[in-house]
Amino acid sequence: MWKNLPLFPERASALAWQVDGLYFLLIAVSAFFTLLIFAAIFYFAVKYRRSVHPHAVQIEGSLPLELAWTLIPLGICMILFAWGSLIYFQEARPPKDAMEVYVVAKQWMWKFEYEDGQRDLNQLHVPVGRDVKMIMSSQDAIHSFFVPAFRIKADVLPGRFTTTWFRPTKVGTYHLFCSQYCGTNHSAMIGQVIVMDPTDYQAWMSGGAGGSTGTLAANGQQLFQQLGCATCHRSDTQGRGPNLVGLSGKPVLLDDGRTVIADENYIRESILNPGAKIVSGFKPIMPTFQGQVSEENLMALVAYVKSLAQTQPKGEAGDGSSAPNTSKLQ
Amino acid sequence: MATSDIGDIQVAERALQHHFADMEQQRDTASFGMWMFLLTEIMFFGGLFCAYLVYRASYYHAFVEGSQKMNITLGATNTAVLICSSLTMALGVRAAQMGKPKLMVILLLITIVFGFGFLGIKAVEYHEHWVNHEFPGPSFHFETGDPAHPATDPQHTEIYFSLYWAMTGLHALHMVIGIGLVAWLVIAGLMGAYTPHYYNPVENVGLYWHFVDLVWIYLFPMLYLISKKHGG
Amino acid sequence: MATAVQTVERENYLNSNYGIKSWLLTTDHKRIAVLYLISITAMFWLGGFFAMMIRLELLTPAGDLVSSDTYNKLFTMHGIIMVFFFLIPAVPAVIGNFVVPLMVGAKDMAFPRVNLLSWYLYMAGAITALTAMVTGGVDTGWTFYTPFSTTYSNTHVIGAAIGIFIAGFSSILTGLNFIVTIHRMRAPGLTWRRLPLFCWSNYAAAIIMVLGTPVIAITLLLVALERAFHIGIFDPRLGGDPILFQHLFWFYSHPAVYLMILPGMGVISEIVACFSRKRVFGYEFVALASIAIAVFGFLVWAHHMFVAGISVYAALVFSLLSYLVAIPSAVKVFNWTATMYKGSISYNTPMLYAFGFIGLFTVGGLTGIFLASLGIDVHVHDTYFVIAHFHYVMVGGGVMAYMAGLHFWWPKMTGKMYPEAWAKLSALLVFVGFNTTFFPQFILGYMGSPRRYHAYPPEFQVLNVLSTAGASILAVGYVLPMIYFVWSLRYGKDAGPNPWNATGLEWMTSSPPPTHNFDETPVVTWEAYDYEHQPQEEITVGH
Amino acid sequence: MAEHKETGSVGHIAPAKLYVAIWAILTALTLTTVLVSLVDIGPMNVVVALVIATIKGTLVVLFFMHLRYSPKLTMATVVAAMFWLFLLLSLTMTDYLTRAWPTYPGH
Ligand code: HEA
Ligand code: HEA
Ligand code: HEC
Ligand code: CUA
Ligand SMILES: [Cu+2]
Repeated sequence: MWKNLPLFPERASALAWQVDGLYFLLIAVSAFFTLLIFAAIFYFAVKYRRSVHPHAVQIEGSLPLELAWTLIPLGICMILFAWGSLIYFQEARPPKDAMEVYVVAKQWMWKFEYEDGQRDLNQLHVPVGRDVKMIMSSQDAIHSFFVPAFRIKADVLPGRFTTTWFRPTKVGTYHLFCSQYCGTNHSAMIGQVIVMDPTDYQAWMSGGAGGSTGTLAANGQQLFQQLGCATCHRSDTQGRGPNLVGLSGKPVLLDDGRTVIADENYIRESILNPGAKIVSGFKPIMPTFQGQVSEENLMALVAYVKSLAQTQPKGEAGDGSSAPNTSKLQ
Repeated sequence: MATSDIGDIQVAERALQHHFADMEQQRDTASFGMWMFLLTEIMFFGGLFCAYLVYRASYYHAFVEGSQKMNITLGATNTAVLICSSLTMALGVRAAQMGKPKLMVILLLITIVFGFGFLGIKAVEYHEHWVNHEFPGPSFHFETGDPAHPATDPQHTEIYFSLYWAMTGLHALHMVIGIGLVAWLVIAGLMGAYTPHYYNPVENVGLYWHFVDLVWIYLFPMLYLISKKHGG
Repeated sequence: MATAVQTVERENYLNSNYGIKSWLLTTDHKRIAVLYLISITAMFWLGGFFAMMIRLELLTPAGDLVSSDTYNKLFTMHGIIMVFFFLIPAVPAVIGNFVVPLMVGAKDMAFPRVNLLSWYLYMAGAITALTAMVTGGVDTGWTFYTPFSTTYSNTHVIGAAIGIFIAGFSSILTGLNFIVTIHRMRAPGLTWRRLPLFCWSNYAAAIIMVLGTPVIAITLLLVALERAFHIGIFDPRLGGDPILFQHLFWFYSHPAVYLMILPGMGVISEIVACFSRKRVFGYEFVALASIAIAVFGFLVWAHHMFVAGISVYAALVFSLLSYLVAIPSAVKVFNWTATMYKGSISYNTPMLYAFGFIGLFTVGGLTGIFLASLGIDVHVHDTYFVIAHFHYVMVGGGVMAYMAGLHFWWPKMTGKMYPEAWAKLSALLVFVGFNTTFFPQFILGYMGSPRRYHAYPPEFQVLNVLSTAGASILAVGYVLPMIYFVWSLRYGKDAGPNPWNATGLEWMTSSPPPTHNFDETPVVTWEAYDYEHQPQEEITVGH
Repeated sequence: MAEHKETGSVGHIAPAKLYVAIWAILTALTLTTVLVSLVDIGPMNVVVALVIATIKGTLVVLFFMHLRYSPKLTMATVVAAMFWLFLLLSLTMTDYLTRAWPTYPGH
């Protein structure tokens, strides 16, 4: 019977311990206050019951007490707030050299695309010990990427990218849930995260699982030519548009004086809504590609533009080699 | 509390509802209730203002392009019409306070005329937008005004027009209701329902009317006067 | 006990007039309260029925009892009915409507006809929403998230949205009436500092009704327009932002959760004072805490959106503010507990429910603290942990308080006592059933069991079975009062004007009160909860 | 009744001349705002337009709607409305305005 009754989720990511730690603290705080209140009520209710204590003693209140039970919970709350926020910041901050997986969510399935061009449906394969960053968007309603064993969750939105990341620490197969209600088969929009030994992972990768068609960035490069991006964005300074080499991750100065970081969402927005943020020194002439590129193609384009940030752009080399930092396993 | 002894006391007493102690309590209560109601109205429009703010910040250029389809002359005229109607309304309330029911009725009738004037001009504008396919939905069509600025997405201008129609439409609906209320005052006024001791309904409808004017005072610059310079 | 023999039946609001018309056209706040009582009870049963269907489906991991579409409609309708048509109006529109004018010593609400209009709007909204449900249902969840609700759902979203829109105006007008009544209709001498805490908390709730409800009204209207005309305000394909909908929705719906709990907290203050025979400890702090909750409650809405893709910095701000709003609730809990210190406590049913409320609200509130913590919420958002949290506050808090208030003021409303022993039994059943139903859900939630799932992985089954079993006990606990309340109308003992020997103006008139409430306008010269000067001997019931 | 001191709070009768004067100012301001919008003064356009609208609104509320002569409670209602509208707008914008902020320095 107890085998069928697990009471605590598995812990399979670097972050899980931190979340659980805060959780235990919260349980302790809650247990303390709950017991305090329960005990006090029980004690008063028995001690001062009408039959033994027929005449109430009128007590108006007490400022010191009011202050105490305002300030003490407040103090506790601030500690909880600080700790919770620290964890959240870690979750919101993917490490720079993380391996990237692009995710398209749609009713009611998960599509994964790895940097090397593999594709997978409802199954995410990742090597143990490696930082993995998910770059996600939805084709229809809002979905949510939830892996309890990793203690992470992020909504997957239509019309823009959201990201999350994790570092699996334990080989195994874990639940992947869609946790944002998305219609009829919301509860069937589940999958698995398969955490593998690095060697198994390599084997799986080269096994051509899912049918690879060149790396994502290489696909993106093709699109870049087809869609005519290359007419304006050239790898010198002569183009009508800015040179995209080295763009990803760098701050960009806009013509209204603001500076933004060129992350996935910025690149995405530059393609779909180029008028929103105009690069300083350029004219707003780039046409919008809204409605002309599918979610998958968009991801390929973004992956390509991002790959240009490497000194030796992968896409241009066209070698389709796996990510450059596979060796950096922790 | 002693009620005053002036002549119209009977009308006043008939109007006093059973659960109030006196006319003064009733009047204060009615007025406070009306202000509370206007407060909810502000939050009601507030949701739209919020959407407007968010999208204007994101799609400024598209909003500029949309706003250039507005007929500023008609918009400004309408603003003036509403201000005039507010004046006659205020004077109408004043007439009621001073016990001049005939004057009140005349002023309220003028207010109604202004109200219809506003709606008429608005209808002309709506018609113009309608034939130009500037109504959100499948039939929406919008050419970016400046070929040198293809970056603005007509779809975002559609959002502008959605907000335009939603906000002005809701405002126009309030105008229609307002005209109905004023008409009711006119009829009741002709039947001598209001005296200097009892004119809460006039006061409250007045408040409502001015509030509708107030909303327009903001809508006008927000929707019509975003920027004349192309591409801001 | 038998002293309260009434020889001649006094005229009261119930027997002053008979006939359907005298009820449907009444402007008497007491009769309107009764109208609400009947309609809201019906809604609770309907919502409860849907809840039982949910629980039955979840008995097994496979989705075998109903189809997934049906299940989705079930929890949507359960949520919509329970929130908009049961709990939001429950305490204010039934109990508040009945007692607030009595408590302030007024003959009626400030706007009696508006009060009746509120009820009609409520009915119109309820019927519209129910029609949408009967003719096909809605499957968006009570939260109506876009773009699912605007584009992908092909159920009767517009009908449900319009229903809530209409009921929203009922809520707005009720709130407006409370605020104006409490400001303008108080009896001579009844200063703010002498006002019963139930009035304070209804006042605070009314602030939320008046300021928040219009925003949800316009938001749902936009959803309806979007579905009807594809105007694109929330449509990502046009560049609209689905998260904007969430902002506007929660701007109302977070304060709305306090709207559901605040009046209940007022009930608890009255009851704890009465059955401890003491002035509420720290009266001013409890009163101000209500206002603080209402105001701060407006500053925390995005804590429902921590993983929705909002800015990390905004999330920080909202998390911090969520902690702040917990403090006034803590102040209340501590003050109620302190009120019992050196009191003279009796265990009548209302008090039992009050005990239950304080305990369960504490658990529910403290788990709210878990959710307000960013790091934890990422994991438990949209899992059964959240379900458990809000059932603890809404059922363990809100419904408990409603039941407490109903038992407390039942003698005033009907002039009859309910059977105490049965009532205690049902209170016990509710407490046990409730915890069995919802405590396992905390564990489920932390395990990662997502909400709104029609089928779930088999390892979650044992806890789900436990939960369903608890729900059955809970159902019995709720059916019993229904039976004995009706029974008491005929066979109950006469209550007399003040069966609890409580302070408060509502107890100074006969039960049931006459149509005009008081024979002469009372003049108040004493503080609220003046139990010191309330004679002890007159207690007629209880022990 | 607790708050019944301000006798004649609603009953104040303002001179007709005042109303006409307000009307004249409002009309003039409408003209001004249109004219200003025709010149390009960059971001100041919005500011000017909103300032003018706010002046106009204030005049309407204070005089046409008699707020100046109304009880404090009424003023509190107006202030509350403004304040809550501000909350709605500003807290929503905390999200939109900081979305593009980097999550840590030197990204
Ligand atoms: C009556 C209704 C009610 C009430 C009163 C509350 C009260 C609180 N709620 Fe809850 N909540 C809901 C109803 C309610 N909630 C609903 C319906 C949802 C989900 C909606 C949906 O998604 O469908 C929800 C969801 C919800 C979330 C979002 C979860 C998610 O979706 O990821 C959060 C996050 O912060 C939250 C927080 C809080 C907090 C901090 C309080 C605080 O006000 C609690 C304060 C009370 C206490 C803290 C207890 C008493 C204090 C003490 C005994 C002293 C000791 C205290 C300390 C040391 C702090 N709630
Ligand atoms: C006031 C609010 C309120 C109340 C009182 C309740 C009461 C109950 N709720 Fe509900 N609940 C919500 C508000 C509320 N709920 C909301 C807002 C949601 C989210 C919806 C969404 O996701 O959109 C939700 C969701 C929700 C779920 C999650 C569904 C899912 O996510 O998949 C569950 C599952 O257990 C549940 C169970 C219950 C139970 C067992 C009760 C019990 O307390 C009910 C007990 C009452 C009765 C049983 C009625 C009286 C008895 C009878 C009529 C007897 C005859 C009937 C039978 C025995 C069949 N509720
Ligand atoms: C008509 C010329 C033109 C075409 C075609 C074009 N662009 Fe651009 N692009 C520009 C200009 C000009 C800018 C700078 C102004 C701006 O931000 O809009 C720009 C900016 C960008 C930026 C932001 C660069 C930075 O430095 O911040 C990205 C990314 C981008 N384009 C990608 C693309 C992609 C991908 C395509 C093809 C799908 C494309 N562009 C097609 C002209 C063009
Ligand atoms: Cu996808 Cu839920
Ligand atoms: Cu909340």
